[in-house]
Amino acid sequence: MGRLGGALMSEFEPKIVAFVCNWCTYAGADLTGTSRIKYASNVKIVRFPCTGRIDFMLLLKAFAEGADGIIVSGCHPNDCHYTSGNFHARRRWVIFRGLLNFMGIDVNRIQFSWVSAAEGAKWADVVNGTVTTIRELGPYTEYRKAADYLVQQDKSIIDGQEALIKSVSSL
Amino acid sequence: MKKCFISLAGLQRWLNVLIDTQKHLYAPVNKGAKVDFGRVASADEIVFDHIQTTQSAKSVAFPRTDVLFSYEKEKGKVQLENADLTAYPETVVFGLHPCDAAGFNPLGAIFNWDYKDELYNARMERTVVITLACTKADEYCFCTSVNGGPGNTVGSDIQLTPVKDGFLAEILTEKGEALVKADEAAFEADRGDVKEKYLVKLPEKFDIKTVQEKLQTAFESPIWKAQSQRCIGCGACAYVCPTCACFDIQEDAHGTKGKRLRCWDSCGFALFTLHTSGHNPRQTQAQRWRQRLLHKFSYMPDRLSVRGCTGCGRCSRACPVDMNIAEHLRSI
Amino acid sequence: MSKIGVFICHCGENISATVDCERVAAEAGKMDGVEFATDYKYMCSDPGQTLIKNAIKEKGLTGVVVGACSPRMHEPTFRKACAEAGLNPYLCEMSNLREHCSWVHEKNEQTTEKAIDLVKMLVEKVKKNKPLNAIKVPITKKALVIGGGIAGIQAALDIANAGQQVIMVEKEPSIGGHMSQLSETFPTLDCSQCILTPRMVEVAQHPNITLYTYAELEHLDGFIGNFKATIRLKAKSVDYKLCTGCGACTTKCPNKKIPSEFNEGLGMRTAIYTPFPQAVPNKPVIDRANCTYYQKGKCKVCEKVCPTGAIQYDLPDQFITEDIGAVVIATGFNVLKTDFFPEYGYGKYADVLTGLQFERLASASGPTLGEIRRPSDGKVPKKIVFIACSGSRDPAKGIPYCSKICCMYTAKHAMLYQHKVHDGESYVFYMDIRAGGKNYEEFVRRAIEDDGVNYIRGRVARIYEKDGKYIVKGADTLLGSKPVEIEADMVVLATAGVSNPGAEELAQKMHVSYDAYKFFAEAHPKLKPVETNTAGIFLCGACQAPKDIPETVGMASGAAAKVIGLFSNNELTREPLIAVVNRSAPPVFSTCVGCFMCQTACPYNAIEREEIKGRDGSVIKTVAKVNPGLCQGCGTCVAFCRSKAIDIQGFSNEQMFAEVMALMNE
Amino acid sequence: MEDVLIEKKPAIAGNSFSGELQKTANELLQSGEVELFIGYEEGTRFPRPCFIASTDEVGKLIFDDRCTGNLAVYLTRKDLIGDKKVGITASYFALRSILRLLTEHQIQLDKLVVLTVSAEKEVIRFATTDDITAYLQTAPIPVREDDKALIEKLNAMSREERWEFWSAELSKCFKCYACRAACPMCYCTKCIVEENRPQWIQPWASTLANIEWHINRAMHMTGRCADCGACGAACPLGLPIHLLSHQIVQEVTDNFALDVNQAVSGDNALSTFKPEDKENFIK
Amino acid sequence: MSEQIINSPCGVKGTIGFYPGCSLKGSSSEYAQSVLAVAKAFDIELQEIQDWNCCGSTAAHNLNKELALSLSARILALSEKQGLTEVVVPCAACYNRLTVTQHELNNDAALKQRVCDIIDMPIKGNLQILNVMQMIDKYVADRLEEKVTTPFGHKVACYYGCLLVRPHNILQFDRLEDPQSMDILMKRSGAEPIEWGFKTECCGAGFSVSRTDVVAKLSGNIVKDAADRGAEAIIVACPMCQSNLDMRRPQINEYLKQKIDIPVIYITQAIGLAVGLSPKEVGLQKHFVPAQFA
Repeated sequence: MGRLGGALMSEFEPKIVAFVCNWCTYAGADLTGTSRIKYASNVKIVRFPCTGRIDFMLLLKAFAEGADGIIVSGCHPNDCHYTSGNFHARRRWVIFRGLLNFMGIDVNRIQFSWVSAAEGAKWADVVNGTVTTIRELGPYTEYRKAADYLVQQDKSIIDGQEALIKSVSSL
Repeated sequence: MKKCFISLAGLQRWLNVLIDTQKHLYAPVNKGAKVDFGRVASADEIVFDHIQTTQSAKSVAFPRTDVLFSYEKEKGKVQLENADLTAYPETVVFGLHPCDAAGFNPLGAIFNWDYKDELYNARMERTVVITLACTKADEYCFCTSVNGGPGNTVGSDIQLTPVKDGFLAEILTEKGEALVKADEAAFEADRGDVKEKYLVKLPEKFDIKTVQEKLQTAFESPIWKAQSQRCIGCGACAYVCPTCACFDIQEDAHGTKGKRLRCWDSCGFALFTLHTSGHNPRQTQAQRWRQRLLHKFSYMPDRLSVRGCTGCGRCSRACPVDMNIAEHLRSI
Repeated sequence: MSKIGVFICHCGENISATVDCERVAAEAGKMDGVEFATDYKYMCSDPGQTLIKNAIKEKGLTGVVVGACSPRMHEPTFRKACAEAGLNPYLCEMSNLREHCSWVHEKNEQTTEKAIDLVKMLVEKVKKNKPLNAIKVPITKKALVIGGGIAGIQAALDIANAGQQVIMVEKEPSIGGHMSQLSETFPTLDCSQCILTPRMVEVAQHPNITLYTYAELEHLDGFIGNFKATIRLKAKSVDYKLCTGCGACTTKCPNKKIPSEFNEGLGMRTAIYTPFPQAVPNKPVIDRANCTYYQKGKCKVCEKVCPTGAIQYDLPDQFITEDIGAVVIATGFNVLKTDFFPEYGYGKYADVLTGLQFERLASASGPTLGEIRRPSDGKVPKKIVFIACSGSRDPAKGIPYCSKICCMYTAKHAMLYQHKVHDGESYVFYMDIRAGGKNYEEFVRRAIEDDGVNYIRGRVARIYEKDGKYIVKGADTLLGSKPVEIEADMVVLATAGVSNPGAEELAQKMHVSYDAYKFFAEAHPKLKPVETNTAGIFLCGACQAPKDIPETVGMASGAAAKVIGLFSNNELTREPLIAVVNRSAPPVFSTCVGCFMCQTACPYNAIEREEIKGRDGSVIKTVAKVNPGLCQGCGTCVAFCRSKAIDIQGFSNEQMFAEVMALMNE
Repeated sequence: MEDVLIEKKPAIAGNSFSGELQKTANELLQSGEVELFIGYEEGTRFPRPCFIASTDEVGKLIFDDRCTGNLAVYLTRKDLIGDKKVGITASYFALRSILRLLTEHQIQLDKLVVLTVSAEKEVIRFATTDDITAYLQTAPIPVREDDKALIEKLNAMSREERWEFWSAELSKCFKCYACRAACPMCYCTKCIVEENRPQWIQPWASTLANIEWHINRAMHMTGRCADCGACGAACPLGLPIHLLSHQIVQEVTDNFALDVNQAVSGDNALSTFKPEDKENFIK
Repeated sequence: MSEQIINSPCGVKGTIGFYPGCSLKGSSSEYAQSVLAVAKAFDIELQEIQDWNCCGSTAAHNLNKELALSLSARILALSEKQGLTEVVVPCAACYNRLTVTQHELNNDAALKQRVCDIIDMPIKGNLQILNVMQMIDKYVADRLEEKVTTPFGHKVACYYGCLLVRPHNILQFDRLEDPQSMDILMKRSGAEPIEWGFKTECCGAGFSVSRTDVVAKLSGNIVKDAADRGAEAIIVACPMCQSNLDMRRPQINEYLKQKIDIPVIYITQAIGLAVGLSPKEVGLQKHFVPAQFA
């Protein structure tokens, strides 16, 4: 536990965002808390009503804004508070993962899971497992590099990027 | 004006010297199946035998995305920082055709007609334009119909014409001369080549005077609707055009920090003129098509005394539905 | 410009033991748009709440973030406090610093940093929050009860006795359901008809109950408090206004050989019939499929004998539409027929019966007037075998569940048999005896000990007929799986309770969910047993799962209480955290393009079509519209909408976006 | 060397079977059954869309192998069509788009005469969506060989190489939205890229901003894409962006056991589900 | 490679495979004889699987699952190699083993791979495996009644045994209890099938040798019920059942303390007689309990 809490300074500390549904995984993470199960502090949870609500663009935004890994978690199949939001979400992720993989975006950085309100320990496992995976993969600079048009190395005139780099020095 | 001869090997040597002296050299290079401008690291990357690059060279002075200023907020106080114009690189753009060089004229007029656009001007000041006169053309080219031509030198600092065993070089401006000095030895004495002999013969496709006269009274004409039917309202024509200068202002905000950006826009987009109220003065594609033509061939000549078209034919090549501008102008 | 107040709770030491709360508050104070930030030992305590209320009033806060425990714990508390201070409650958000931070991490710098980030996320979110108002929905105070068995009867009477209007729809010509078919009831052995018929009559005579028999729900639209039900009144061919129920027609009808549904095929009825003598209403209908006149074009005996001219052959089905505020589903169940069991002869043996058929044999009103006789030859069976779990608890047969009532009624059947055939021998093959319930175990013991029923723990592998006897081959697992062979005169299968054939279709009509066995699904197995996932539609009785009479009645009263509770208000108040389709000025009206793909994504059928019309009444555009009564706020449509025309209040695109963007921004 | 030449690529005359089509269009216009006929005419280099409102113009109509542009894109253009009864010569892929537009309530079959010309040079008129579906199931699907080669190349790449490829390709995009304009499915009045509260997609042209746009475009095609390739064909920069929507088609058919024709004619692949859908990637 | 075509009715290589299995080559040769005779009578061309081996019978899978699967899998692989899509398997045990094996392999890719490695042959796993009733149903169909010249005018008890119908979810043949396919065929051949209770009861199977007393009891019950209900013959489609009910008749009679002489014949023998084949042609003389039908 000590290692997770006070990680070695030299070690890369991944930033992880968790997109979770209110009824299962958020409540499950609450249970992790009430059970005082310790896990890595790299993760920050965003609460949604349902996995069906989670827009795929938000995942990409998190990567662009500096996330190295993402967790998406909701109710187990047939347990959705809204009966079928997780089923719709599951289809969305199937397609989304397929597309990202085709484009060379690292789908291993997105961990999907079902964590019920009773699975406090599982939530800790999911977080710790994801932190380990992402730590091995390293920071997702590849994607962020594309996000920052100021340091793009593209040689095309049409970008005019080099000019931009120097034009704004302070940022 | 000074005329010289330069061999291909000499040209490449000279261009490499320019690269070595930290100038940013942009020239036509292969991009997949197409030829387009790109920054080159060595002169042998440059393509010479293309008819037309996909895009014009306008982005050298009017990039598709440009930072106007950056800002930072703290508790209601805002700090602004303008783009650092002095940081723009010394640039050489090579291998553009006369129609592209001619495009800087209307472009400059737009960016200076009331407010003097510092960004555009600063970039232009640092840019030397070396054109390649045309020995080939295709069915989309119509520079000769809009007072241009395959050897037109307007907007060029240096113009090269491919001749036997090398190029005829016309050094047209001081900027051009200064550039030659980087490796004067590469240039040889003029061999007396007759430029016109090498240029492509391109017949006029329409009479520009007649067209412009007709446009004066054509605002309510049904022709706009007829012509624009197949137009699908994308911005391809505007984005490849050497003279289109419409832009949009966007904000790249991240929390309390951000940048104000200028990005290309097109009058062909339905949302281009959409008001917040929901009203759109140009509701139909016909109105937007009319705007495009009238702007280039009527409003600009009237107000800025320049025409918004150099006959490069890019818009027609780029159009997914073959909106051939020369054909449309002829049919007015 | 936002003026956000941030309130960091120590939660005693629950948070402050690992998180530097003062620092979190100090950092929050520096955040853009934060007007006021502080920390306090117990924010949820009275002084803590007062602190928030005062800050709202004094600083003119436009939003509040409370960094404390889980919002699932105290969000209502703090929202209420904000409301009391005059701030719209939906402008208050909670940042979970306890369950998601202090309790799960060590005390160190990172944990405090995380707490600051968590607060920042919610600060950014709350800046985009909009004041929301609870949704009020009017309520039509009239309930629709579907099914006239004991469940429906109980629910209808309870609702009606509370002074509310009830419409009862029963598909058979009489109410009463399966309970009216039963002979005696366990564990008291009192006569089923005797306790049921008074209640049936009460339904018929109750001023608040409108009874439609021989009727089915055709269509249900709308939402809680505001349903519209279309009911098909099947043509009875008898004008009930004129019919006196004298019975002349049923006695004279020449077509007397139709298997009686009420008697489970063991007796016969006529083509014009009342299902049983105590039927309510006690007036006949013509079974057109079996009536000579309808089939062959002549007969009309009933018309000739009817003294009041009530027979009307040309009456068509009628449709009526009723405004309804709530629905109680009480459609009951059915039992498997004997032909489901290949090993027991695929239904070809006349004296292998279902439990329900045995009820009719044992019933005084049944085809044998209560004497146990073999349907094949009318002889009294001297040896009888009862097989419990016929189909139930048998995954191979597709019915893994326990039908719950069979153990008890099998004991009852055996007991009734022993009481009626004194020299008879009875055997019960069983897997386990499940006799949980008041006086239930005692009842089974009585059957075994007092009435001498032979209980054999084992399964019956096969029944075949030989010389007029049924050879029942099984095993006695308590005697080392010794093969047992009994030459029985009659076999009664306690066949599994299953859903009614039309249950799936009905569920789809009402948009309520159902389980793998087509039983209606309750909203929550523990805490919402009488609700469905569709607000305003309730469940009771065996349509949810097989259950016995007391449980059914209890559940029916529960459903009735829910309906009465709903009807106790004139309006329904709902959380406004629902989806909304945007509207804007003409000519766009809405960025919704009307593809209506969201309709298929919505689990609640909450998305309707709205025609936007010009002044001349012509339709300009058809766009989606969310019915606030039906929407439960899952937001699946929001993530699905390509043009972002639909958004969800409280978790809006802007809010979620701001939260994510803040999360990574240093 | 001295010869100056104007390069004009000759129009390659494909298998032209226009005569029958012109006859049919003529009849439709004459009888008043349609008021506007959407088809192809010869263009500068390739056939281009044309709109015929009177019988005088039907002689322009052609239909051959080169007519690959998806004309269904015009069916949602209210300024063009209004309340008119419209006839259309639909290519194989345009038929799929028409099915989808019908499913999405954007067009009505009673105001539309859908024609195609089969490989046997027959003009086929479709009366019902079932007819269209039946035709799609039996008619040969036009193949694009060069796409196949590129897809194979991409699939053989490592993840990193694919990223290099796509980020380099998409960095060129200047967001003229020709891909959107050419797509029959992109009929939104306000595209998500124009949505700025919140700013889902960075509206300027730069690598990530372009990637975001193309991911959205592809995702929004899920279960709707006719796989016609019009987006890629429209791109003035020649970026292979149609492979992204093609990949989506692939994902839908692979994962949800829907063939493309089923997918376009039914409820959306993302707004429906099966409880047994695959989830081997979910922990 | 020489083609081994045994008894191909028309002398032409058929497209339907034929797996006789060990019994039909030995103790139950009359079953093979009658199957081929009936096939010939209806112009069904059967092609024997080349180089076939034992299916593993009822014994192998009790000892070693992989061995049992591999034995049957080899037969499947050989059939596929021979280009067959259908195989007729008259023996109920063989039919059961081949079908179960194909099912198990198709439902477990890893297992399939392992077994393919063992037999060193690939398996596609889409072979149609037919028992005799299925073969007649599929290839004779309505021609049966047309061909019946001497209706088999006897009361018969159709006995299916265990292996033809179980496990039902895999074999998917007929009804699990009280199957009908033999009864229907016999009825169409002019016989009168009786209703009885022992259609799928166990005959004692492999206890034939080791526990003859058990066989005597189990088979005895079967024979007795058939006889009690007036059957004049027991119709079977399994060599094991046949031999237990027939060969063990002395022990059965001893157990029953009653002499029952009801014959036990294969369904193909009965049908063969009905379509005018001689008793010799269907090997009717080979049974222990004499089978003579006037």
